[in-house]
Amino acid sequence: MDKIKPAIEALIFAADAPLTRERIVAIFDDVDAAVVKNALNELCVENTERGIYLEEVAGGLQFRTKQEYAPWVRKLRGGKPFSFSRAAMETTVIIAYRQPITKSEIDRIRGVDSGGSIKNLLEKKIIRIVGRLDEPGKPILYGTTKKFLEVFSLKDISELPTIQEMQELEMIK
Amino acid sequence: MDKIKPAIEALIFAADAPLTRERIVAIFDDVDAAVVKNALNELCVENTERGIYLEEVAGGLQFRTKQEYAPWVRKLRGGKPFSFSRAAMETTVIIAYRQPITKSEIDRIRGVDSGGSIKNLLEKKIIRIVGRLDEPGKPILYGTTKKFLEVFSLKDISELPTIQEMQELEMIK
Amino acid sequence: MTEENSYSVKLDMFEGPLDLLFHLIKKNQLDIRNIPIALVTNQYLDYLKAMRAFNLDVAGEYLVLAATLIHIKSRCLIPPEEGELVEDEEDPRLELVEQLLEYQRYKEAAERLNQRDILERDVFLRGDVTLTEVETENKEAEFKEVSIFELISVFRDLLRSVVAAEVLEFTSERFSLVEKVNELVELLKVKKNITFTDLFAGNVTKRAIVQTFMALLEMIRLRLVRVYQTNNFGVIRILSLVEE
Repeated sequence: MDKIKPAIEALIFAADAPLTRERIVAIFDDVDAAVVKNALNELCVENTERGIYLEEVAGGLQFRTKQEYAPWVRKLRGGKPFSFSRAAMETTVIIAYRQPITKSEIDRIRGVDSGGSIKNLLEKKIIRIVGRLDEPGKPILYGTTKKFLEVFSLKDISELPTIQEMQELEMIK
Repeated sequence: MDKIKPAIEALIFAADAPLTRERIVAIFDDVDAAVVKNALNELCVENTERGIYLEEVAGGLQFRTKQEYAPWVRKLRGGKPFSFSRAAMETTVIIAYRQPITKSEIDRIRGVDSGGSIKNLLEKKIIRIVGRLDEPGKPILYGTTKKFLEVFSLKDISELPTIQEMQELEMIK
Repeated sequence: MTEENSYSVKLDMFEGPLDLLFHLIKKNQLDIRNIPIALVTNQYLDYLKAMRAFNLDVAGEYLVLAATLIHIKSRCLIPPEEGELVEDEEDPRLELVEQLLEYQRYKEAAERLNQRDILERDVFLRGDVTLTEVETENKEAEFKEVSIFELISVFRDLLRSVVAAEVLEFTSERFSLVEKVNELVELLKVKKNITFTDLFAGNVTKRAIVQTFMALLEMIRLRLVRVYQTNNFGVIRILSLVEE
């Protein structure tokens, strides 16, 4: 098939969630996997004059509107843009770096009760309950979700700078 | 703004339903309407080497995957696409032309019970309940939906051929 | 202006006592690792006083940190006793400093995260995708595209039956009426009730107004809507009678 690139685009466009490379390769089972992979790589780096671009996110590929057109899209969508309070943002980041983590540990780091933020983030599906600690009271452990990666445009959790990198940055200051 | 075309693309992509030209013009209120309209016309006729194209549907514009890539998209979605049975098709046609219409009227025209088809079409959101007739038993009235227009690639309901056009078409065949 | 007004802060400006402490450190351009504890403690307490003056509930956490600060301050003030090894004496600020440094790291990380392209703020997905439903929801049935010719052929067959020919009478006027009715049904689905004036707000041509009015009459006939007025010269409202 010579039209592999537009076919892949159609596929990614039609998917409701980021599509993994493996899945794409599997769907084109009549095409040489190397050809599909190569086309995928090319599509990822192509810089087109279109309003949308291909983002590598949450382990897959997804079309998104380019950031520069956000003002108009926001106008179209109406309402307030998706926004996190500072408390929610701090709680998210602590969970992202320290998962699995209990509420009392989050509270300790922030020096304030984080119950409201945790509830909010659970509702938004940014975080989820990943288990319970084997301790008296069996406290709940929280972790981030795939949606967290999607919302913050992260390929995977390792794309976050490590604590070490953060400490190094701190030293430079 | 010189990047009006990609901006329009971003808008259409991000809209949750086909976007009307008027709406697009209204959103770019800082751009000359003629410029927007011109860009829209250009976008509609552009034939790109992409997997998706701009379709004028249900009174607005919408990106769709090109028909030639349907086999792979279907493979992605899994399962067979919903296809209209003869009964469902007849029921749809009658509702489209005669809306708002009651079940007993549909049954009368088709000469058979249409209960199954109606249920099916309601589930698929091709038709919907628009109200009730003020008669004994308050029979339910059905009408077509926006989804109906989308599935049949109609700009609006008036694009359905009239009886005269239909007879002319019959003559040709 | 009273002294309190210079601390005219809303409590919710701060994410908690640590955040307030941070604010003070930044404001005074202090080094976290070497905080002049007396200065910071005094300013911190002033803030709490100001908050109370504004009748703001000062949460327990703020008071806990106040107590900690006072405790550290008192320990710093006590001179080391004679004969004690000064080098072994732990800096009473150490624990707080560590906590502040840890908190600072996450604060900065949060700031960086906030600068990324955030979905629904900076970048957007295909509009008919609802992100929250991606993982769990069963997908709606997919449709095979149907061409208008298939529709026509079904129609043609229908026309051959005697009854159909008699009932499938329609005109283009009827279509526009149906379209208008559908539009109003859609509108009422969102709004539940609209005023008579609003109903005609979008109509610019005489023809559009007539069409809207005809559609309204049709809807009243079909009992899709009820038109009512709260008093003699009051606003005329159109209420949807359609149940979901």
